[in-house]
Amino acid sequence: MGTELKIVAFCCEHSGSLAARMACAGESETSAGTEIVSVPCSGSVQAADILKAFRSGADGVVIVGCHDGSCKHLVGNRRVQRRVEHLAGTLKEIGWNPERVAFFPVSAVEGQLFRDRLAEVVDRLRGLEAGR
Amino acid sequence: MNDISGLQRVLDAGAFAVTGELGPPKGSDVEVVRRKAAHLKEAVDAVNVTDNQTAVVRMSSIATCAILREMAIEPVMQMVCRDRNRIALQSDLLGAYGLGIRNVLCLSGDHQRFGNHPQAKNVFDLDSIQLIQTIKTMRDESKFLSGDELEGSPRMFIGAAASPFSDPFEFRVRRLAKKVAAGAQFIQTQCIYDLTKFRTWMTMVRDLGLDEKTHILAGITPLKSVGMARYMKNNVAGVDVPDELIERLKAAGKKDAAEEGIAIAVETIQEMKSIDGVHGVHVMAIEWEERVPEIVERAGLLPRKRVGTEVVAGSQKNG
Amino acid sequence: MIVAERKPITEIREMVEPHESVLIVGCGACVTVCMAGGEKEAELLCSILVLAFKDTGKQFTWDCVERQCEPEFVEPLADKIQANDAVLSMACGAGVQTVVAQFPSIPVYPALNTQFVGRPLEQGLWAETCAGCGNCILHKTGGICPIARCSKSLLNGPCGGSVNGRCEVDPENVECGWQLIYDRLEQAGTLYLLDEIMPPKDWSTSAHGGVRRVIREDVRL
Amino acid sequence: MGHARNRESDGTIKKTSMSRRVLVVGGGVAGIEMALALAELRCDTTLVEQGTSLGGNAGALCSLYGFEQTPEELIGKKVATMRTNPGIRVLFEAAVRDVKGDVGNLHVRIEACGKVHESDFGAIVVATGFDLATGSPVTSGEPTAISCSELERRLAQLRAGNGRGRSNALSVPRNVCFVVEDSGVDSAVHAASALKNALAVQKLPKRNVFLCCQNVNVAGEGLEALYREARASGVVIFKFDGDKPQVAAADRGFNVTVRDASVAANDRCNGLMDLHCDLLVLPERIVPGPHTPYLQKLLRVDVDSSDYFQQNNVWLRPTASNRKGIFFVGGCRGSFDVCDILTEARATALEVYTWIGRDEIPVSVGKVRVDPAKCAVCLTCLRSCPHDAVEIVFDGDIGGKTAHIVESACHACGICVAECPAKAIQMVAADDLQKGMAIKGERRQVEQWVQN
Repeated sequence: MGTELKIVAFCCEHSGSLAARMACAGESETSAGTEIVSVPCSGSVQAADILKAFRSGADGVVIVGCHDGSCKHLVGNRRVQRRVEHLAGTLKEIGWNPERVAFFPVSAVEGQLFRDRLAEVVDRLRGLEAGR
Repeated sequence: MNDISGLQRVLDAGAFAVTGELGPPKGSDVEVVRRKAAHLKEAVDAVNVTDNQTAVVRMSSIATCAILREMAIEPVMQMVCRDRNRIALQSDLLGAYGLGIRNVLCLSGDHQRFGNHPQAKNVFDLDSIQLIQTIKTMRDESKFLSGDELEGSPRMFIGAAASPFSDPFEFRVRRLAKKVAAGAQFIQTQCIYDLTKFRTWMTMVRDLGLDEKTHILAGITPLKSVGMARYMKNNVAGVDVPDELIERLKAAGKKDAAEEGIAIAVETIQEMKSIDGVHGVHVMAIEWEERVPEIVERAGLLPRKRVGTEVVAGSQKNG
Repeated sequence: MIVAERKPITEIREMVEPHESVLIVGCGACVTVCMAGGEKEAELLCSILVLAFKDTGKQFTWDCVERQCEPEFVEPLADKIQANDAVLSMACGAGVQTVVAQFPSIPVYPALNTQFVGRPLEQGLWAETCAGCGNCILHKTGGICPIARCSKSLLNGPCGGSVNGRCEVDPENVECGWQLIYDRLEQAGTLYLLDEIMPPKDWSTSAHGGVRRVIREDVRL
Repeated sequence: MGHARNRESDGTIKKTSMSRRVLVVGGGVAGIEMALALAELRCDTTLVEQGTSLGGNAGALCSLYGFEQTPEELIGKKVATMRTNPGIRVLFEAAVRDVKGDVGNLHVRIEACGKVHESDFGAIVVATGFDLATGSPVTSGEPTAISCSELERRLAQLRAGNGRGRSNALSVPRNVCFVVEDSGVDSAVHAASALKNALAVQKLPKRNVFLCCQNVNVAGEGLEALYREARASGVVIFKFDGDKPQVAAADRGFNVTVRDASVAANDRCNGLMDLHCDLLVLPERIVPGPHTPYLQKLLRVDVDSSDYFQQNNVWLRPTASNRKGIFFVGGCRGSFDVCDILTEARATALEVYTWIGRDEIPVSVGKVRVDPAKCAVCLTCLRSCPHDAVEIVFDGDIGGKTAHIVESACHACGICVAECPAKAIQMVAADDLQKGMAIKGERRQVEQWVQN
């Protein structure tokens, strides 16, 4: 394992944040190096927020929202996925790997899923780091 | 040099006209023109020369027409509005007349998106109807579009195109009426495969009395294969190939599909002869000019007679 | 309104490459509404360029003015602009040139491609609806402009490329303008308007007539 | 319309008046029950019905699974009670044309028999029901299969004519076969309908009834008993798996070939059964009501992937929508049987009563703020707000129009903040607290989000 990667996770307070809390309850190492930022809805995360995270040194940014059809604000998770896709394209344009930003859905009780998906992202980013 | 168009003489004499089509080469090889033209020479009354069709750059229509004149073939010069403004159109028209070209077919022109220079800036200063009107004014009133007097007016036989099966269907005949009112003396239609629908359209044409004001030449394009039939049906706007024709080509098998296509073209021409108001056919055998004499012959339209070659210069008869 | 779109980052990158400090200037008018160059986009582009030129020491900052096509709105930025090596304007072409006119010694680059005068068909989809020909004929064509909405700007009805209400140039995305005109006039019972031949258009009032100006003597100071 | 502007961001609770009137949209069994329950709770209720009579889908049936009474009796009784209740106003041939206004005071324009009625309502209950779509015919030409509704009509006629006469015997002939394919979420309702009707036909003299089904969903209360009763009274039930029964038109009827899975498994044979029937019955598909898209747009609510209201989103309690004061009951949310709908309507009535019984609506003030000086009035927020909490108003300070957050409707989700191209909308709480809150065992401030 190389140097620790810094991940910023913008989490919907109705799903991602609670799942994250669950994931962290057992062991704190899993998410070491992961900054969890709770937001009122994944749809409130702007491209600018994600870029700010990168500017302050994040290696990867994940947005964690509700499953499709379960957004408390109906469309927030769908909106942010569009935004993430678009931003990934822009990152590609500046020569970054678009996989540095990703969206994944969890429900409030899926702590394990949160951990697994986050681990996948970290693994992918490790691969990228090696290639850089 | 005759002052009157040979094609006009054929049509005005009431004969069933046959015209052919020639696509100029994508280069300066004049032999290509001569070879294609030689196939058509004895089979048709006039040869239509395309003007950078589908917006692919080719030898200019005006120059190719001049080459046909050298071969004693009556040319029909196509003029599209896509590439020239009113200054160039009028200028080229005068030049064409000076070179002995007597027939002009006015078209809007395919959009450059379909061609080999999609980055080009299009012009469309005039549309086809305005071009017809402009040429008519030059001929009949001896005036430019600007109102300035001409020194010698071009006695052009003016043609236009009609796409009977494009949309809105009900407007197609009205648009034809506009072209006729603007001065179109002959009309070449888009390729016809659906005879039932074409008959309906011709009824609408006759109802407006347009068949008496203009000469309608039905477009005939022999199908070479099932693939071509499908392509025409699905990709060419305003062309509808009925399924039973596609079935006929399929039934003929891969080897004989081309022959079946020729047979269909022959039958279609024969049908056309029986439709009231159709004054001829325009055979567009795309890269298949060598088969035109056979088609025309089998349709019972050979030999072509040269009508009134000794018409005195100055005797004018405009439709 | 004027509809614009941001240039590809690679192109913007090449433009600003030679400069050490660049001020990105957004515009609060049309390009904010069409989401190409408002405050949000200016901030975003700034962040993207910071990341793109990470560890090069280049400085990127951003600001936004009310309407970049008016010198009075640009003026307050004078100090900021002068303190930078170059300006990256996120306004339409008119806005870019206002900044250019005001700051002769500073290179000003366009970050947007100005597209057309149009309107939103839905959120995130804009379409050209006016060609700015300087001689409006909408009253004759059922309120639908054949110059902007027919691919060939025909004035006397649809060409043969009109099928099922779509334009053959791009059937998936573009409606046949003439079909729209036809339907509209048919509904109004004024189809006879189409029987009249519309004469060649006087294009001298359009961009083809040379650089245009509008002068209102009564409001001049 | 004046707007109280709260510039303070103190998270206080704002007092808003509340209209005590309730609007019920749709005069089917859900709407009727809703109106009755509300009237019992002494709520002033208006019911709008698009047609000229009440009863909806259930009213067209000839029997109701789970009820002794016929629908006619059941609904007739309820309608009679409604008539005598002065608290209920019914508008026929009516449609909701416009919904405006604030939470607690939704201003609704109703068109009924050409007349326009405008009132403020504290709550709107949508009970527009589902629709029945007849499937495409299994065989071309004659004879054709009939739907369950058609069968019910014929059974009703039979009952009216005491089951005698030649035409009656023809309308429900001797051998009747039902084919019920698995229909996912609607299967319980389909199974109830098929079992109920199969039993009804079986009870007629000298009838043979076959029921071919993919999955008898007996999940509903009493369905298991119904299934047993049908079997016991002589209905022959075949259960097929993947292979759909083959239906072919035959001499005055149909030949149905069905592969019974259990027969195939037990007897080690192919399990193929050939049946002949005189009449083939196929249940209709249940689909969202025809007005769903219209109401969705008008009320600015979401529909699920199968185009019903409310279903599947865990955040929407069964009948309370994301818009405060707007509720959905009955078939407009999916396929439910009449028992469930009546229970649901009663429960929702209580919820509505509680809602309009408030003197004040808790509204956190100033969570989301628009800077009118920055607002380009581009309408992006208006279009993208999922809660219809944005309006365009005149702002005296800037002397022009600006977007304005309707605080009572706002859920502070921050979507408009993210969408605004002029950065004119700020989440006050987010800037100060929320976005800076990190959870990871302990809560701590992440400075960089607030800075820059």
